[in-house]
Amino acid sequence: MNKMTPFHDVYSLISSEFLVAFRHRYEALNPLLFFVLVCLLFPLGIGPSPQLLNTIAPGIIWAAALLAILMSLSNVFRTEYDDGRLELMVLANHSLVLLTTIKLLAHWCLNVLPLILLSPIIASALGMSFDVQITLILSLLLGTPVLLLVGTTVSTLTLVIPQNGMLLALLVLPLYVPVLIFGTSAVNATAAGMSAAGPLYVLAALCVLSLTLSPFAIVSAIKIGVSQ
Amino acid sequence: MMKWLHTMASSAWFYRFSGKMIPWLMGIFGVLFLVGLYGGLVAAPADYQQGDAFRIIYIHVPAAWMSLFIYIVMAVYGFIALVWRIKLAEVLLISSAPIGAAFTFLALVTGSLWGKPMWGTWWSWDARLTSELLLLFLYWGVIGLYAAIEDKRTASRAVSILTLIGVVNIPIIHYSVEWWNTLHQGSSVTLTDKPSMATEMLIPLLVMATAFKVYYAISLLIRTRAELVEREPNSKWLKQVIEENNHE
Amino acid sequence: MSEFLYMGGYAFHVWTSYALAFVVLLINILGPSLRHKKKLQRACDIQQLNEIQSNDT
Amino acid sequence: MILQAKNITCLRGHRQLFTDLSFTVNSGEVLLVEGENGSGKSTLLRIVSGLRRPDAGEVVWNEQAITAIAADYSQQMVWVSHRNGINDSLTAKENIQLSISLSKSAVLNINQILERVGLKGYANTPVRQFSAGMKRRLALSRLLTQQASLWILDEPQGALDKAGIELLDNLITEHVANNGMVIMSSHHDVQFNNLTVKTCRL
Repeated sequence: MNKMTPFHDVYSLISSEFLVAFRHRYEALNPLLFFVLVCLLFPLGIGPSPQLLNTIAPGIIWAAALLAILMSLSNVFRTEYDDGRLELMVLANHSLVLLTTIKLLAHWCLNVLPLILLSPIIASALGMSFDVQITLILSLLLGTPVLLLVGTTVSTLTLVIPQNGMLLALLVLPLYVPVLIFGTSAVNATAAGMSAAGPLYVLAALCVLSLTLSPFAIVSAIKIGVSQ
Repeated sequence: MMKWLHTMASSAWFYRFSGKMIPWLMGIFGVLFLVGLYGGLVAAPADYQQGDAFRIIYIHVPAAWMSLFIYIVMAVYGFIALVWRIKLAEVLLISSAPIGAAFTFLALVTGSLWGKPMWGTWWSWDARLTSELLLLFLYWGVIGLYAAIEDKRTASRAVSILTLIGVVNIPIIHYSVEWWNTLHQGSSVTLTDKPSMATEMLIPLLVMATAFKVYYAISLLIRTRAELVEREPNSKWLKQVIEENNHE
Repeated sequence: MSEFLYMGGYAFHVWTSYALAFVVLLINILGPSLRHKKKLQRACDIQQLNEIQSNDT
Repeated sequence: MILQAKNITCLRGHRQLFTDLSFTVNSGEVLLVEGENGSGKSTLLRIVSGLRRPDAGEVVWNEQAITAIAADYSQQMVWVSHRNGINDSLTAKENIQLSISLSKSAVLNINQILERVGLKGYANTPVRQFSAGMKRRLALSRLLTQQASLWILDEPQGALDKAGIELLDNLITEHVANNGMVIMSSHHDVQFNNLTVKTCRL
């Protein structure tokens, strides 16, 4: 192999991360199926009247996406923690922020992107018109990174706790409320014919805020997990 | 400065210092609380709109202020604990959480009791009450995380980070709930804009608010002392304290 | 006096709020004080235990 | 190169694992940390490696506290803990490539490394099919890929067979010969022929 240039290292880190993700590609189905099932529950529970479903469709889709991401969060760093690779990441020569960003990028592409690509199908099943679906996808694209970053920070805090499923939900859901509110209100605004610029800009601001702040919180949370 | 910070923060010094402070604080709180009660229940005239129901404000508003104030103070303790690794700041943080949760719960229940005469329902998704409810979940999250991790030093560091994340999210949650509330309900009379208060109505409110702050100090000091004793049972300073207690 | 208790028709709301406030404030002082005494007692036992052990070894 | 621990103290709950522990390790020396289970061997090694901060005292590497020079300290040190730090869903070759790019060390002939640790021919088999001993050998391959002067090994003989332990001894003797440093913990007795071995009892 040729001499590894610095960039090559980062490239090989990313490629090995995606290789691992590819080898677990069937695991990516879990959040997807969970998302569809949760969306299925509401029409069954509330009744099939299209008019009613249409008004609550944004809420259903956003809540289902949020819960699906929450479910996929508990094992973001769990495998690394259990087999000792988290310690190596901390002691590695790369900055821990870079390693976490690569890990989160892979996790987003594997677990979250399929949700967003599938959401139009569910949306049309719930009677959402095409241009509303565009805003839905846009709001999901802006909102899910926030969900992932905030969720990962808290899930890394609970790494040292063996069964942390319920606790993770208790800690994370209050922090998800703003994203849910602005996400659904963006879609509702387009459905009502108004422009969805306001909520979308706020979502974008939240996205930038969490992109800048969360990596450092994740790093200090990892350092706590590793010091155990 | 660091030298002073570390001596000031040594458990032994704090334990003795708080021991002396608590009786004084109790006295101050007693006076302030009685004055506030008298002002709120008797001296303040009834509100022209809500009649005497508005007197609940003397518990609800100070409690709501305290719930926010304590979380911010906890975030400050968390920051100090993370940056300077001062054990006392960790103990202060986790001792404040239950007090904050109690005030938030108090604000919630009195808020819905006060809302009943105005809106006829116990819970009307008012913006303030909803963000107060979410704040309660943030407190329970802090307490839950601390209880879940068995090594208390690691637990304190994890809780410090969670509190800092929470304090960044509080304004975001508050304004998103405001936005959501005005979006769907329009601005009915909500608790947010307190009716402009005549001075004789306002003074008892401020007295009660100060009384609650003094109360917070008392409960915090007692809880911190208990936590310090639990964390360092066989430390030298505690031996002396126990011997002194035995002689009394 | 009874007019004061009647609270202009809202007696239930006002007095429940104040009673609840009183209870919450009480609990948050009594609870920690009992806990403090219990922890002091436990620390006392631990220290006596250590002394006994250190005397034996 | 000198590694000094200056009166390190570490508490776990109320128990004091160790207080005011000091030692010095120079190039070409092995420090053996002995003690029964739960005496804090792993915690001490975690503190020395910088993964965990001591409750009091500090660790000094070439007259500089490791907290100040965390980046280059971790570059000159290899950490092998009782957890192997191996990705089960990758093959042996990919695992080694990953550890090379993680530590930014120069590229070596991977097959040669595998052969050195006795895993010849297992390059492309997924690690999931490896036995515990083979996984341990793969973890030890990190000692070869990262040319680091300080080795910190936490119970390295775990799950190793007789040949494995012999391999480990050779690696350590060779490393110490060209004046590397080794700090290791072990709960059963270890004998190194003709090596200056310091011990630290917990």
